[in-house]
Amino acid sequence: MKERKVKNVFMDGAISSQFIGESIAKHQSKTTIGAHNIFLGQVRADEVDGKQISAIDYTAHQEMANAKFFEIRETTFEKFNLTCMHIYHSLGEVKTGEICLFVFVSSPRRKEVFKALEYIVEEIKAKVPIFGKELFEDESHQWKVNS
Amino acid sequence: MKERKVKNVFMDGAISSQFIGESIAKHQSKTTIGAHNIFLGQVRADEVDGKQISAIDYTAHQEMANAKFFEIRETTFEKFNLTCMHIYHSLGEVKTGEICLFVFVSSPRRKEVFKALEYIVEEIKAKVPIFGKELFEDESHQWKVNS
Amino acid sequence: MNLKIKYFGVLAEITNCSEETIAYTKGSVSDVLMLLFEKYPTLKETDFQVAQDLEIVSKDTLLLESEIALLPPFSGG
Amino acid sequence: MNLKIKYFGVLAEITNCSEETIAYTKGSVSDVLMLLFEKYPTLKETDFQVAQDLEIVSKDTLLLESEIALLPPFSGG
Repeated sequence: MKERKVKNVFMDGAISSQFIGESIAKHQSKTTIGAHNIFLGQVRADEVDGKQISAIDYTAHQEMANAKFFEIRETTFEKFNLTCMHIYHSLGEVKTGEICLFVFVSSPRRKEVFKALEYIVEEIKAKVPIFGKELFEDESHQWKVNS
Repeated sequence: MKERKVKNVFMDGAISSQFIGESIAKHQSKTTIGAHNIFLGQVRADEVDGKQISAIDYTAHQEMANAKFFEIRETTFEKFNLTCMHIYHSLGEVKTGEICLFVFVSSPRRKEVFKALEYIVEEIKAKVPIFGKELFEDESHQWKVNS
Repeated sequence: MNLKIKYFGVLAEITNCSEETIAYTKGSVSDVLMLLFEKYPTLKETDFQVAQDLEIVSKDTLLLESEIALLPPFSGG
Repeated sequence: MNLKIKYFGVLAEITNCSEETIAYTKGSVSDVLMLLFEKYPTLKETDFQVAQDLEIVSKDTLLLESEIALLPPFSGG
């Protein structure tokens, strides 16, 4: 199940709910799995100084980001007993309410998926060079800072 | 968002990946949400004494179970800052590879969803009177015990 | 007075019954269990809890309701 | 020797440039940064890290590669 090569984690634009549903469906033939855990990052319509965010435009140092995603993937497989792991991140414009991050882990047992999923998401936030430009309705913008 | 009445958490048979995808889609109009976390329980094809499990037939003390699901729901909303929470559990036969439990929590921030989701799943396993009869391919069976 | 007893999971299999009504005089959960252990000796070796009014109760709880449920270990999810 | 410099996020906005090549003589990351701070004074007040060969490096790292990247705080997810 483990793939030993760097994959491209990026998708153009938002990640659709249909794509997520289909990813889940693909795992129904893997009958050693007992628990899945899925994290989805969704773009919030935050208000800043009376203006509302309408979208985030994501850019990345793609080569470095994919290398970091690969490192996170390898480390996670070493630390936790997982059957499989999938990570997708958006590039380009993602509107409020749309999904920009999809992390999907599966294991025979539930304890592993909880620990693994939180670990992966925190690692992505800390180590992957992705940059979000928050676009306001009046076409001004600000650069996103993770908290 | 919080509903103060006991709801029916049970669905007949397996929970489809399409239903899960559609549940995710419904949340895209809720633009205060920044993070979703989803747990899925999937029926494993475990081997016991050389025989393989082919399905689990779920029964429940339904009235008590729905009351317990409601209690868990209320306590979770008190303990964690969630925007919404959905729980579905199968009744009847669910084949190996199919999904029998779907727990979906959403919040403005990610820290809350991780803690809340694990809390809910552990509470369900411990407190809700649901009983799984593991069916083997030779039509014999055994009663599932949670670990 | 009549007491309705509901059996779930493996208990319904042991008793070959999902619901029955027995005559009982006032008492606690353990008084009823004594009757049931006589009727279904296998029950004695089986792990279960008793619920009254949708809540798990201890063996020395007085029976207030006209219905109890015998629940084997939970295995949802 | 020529050094290719890539700018990301707010840094590309400040420099108005996503990639440029500068002439440099051997040295460390901080030697290059001094050149860049002269060219783009705003950079000095901006929080960023430097990556060489796809890894974050410290300011006193010697430049080995012909390319570095200037990365503002990460905000993925």
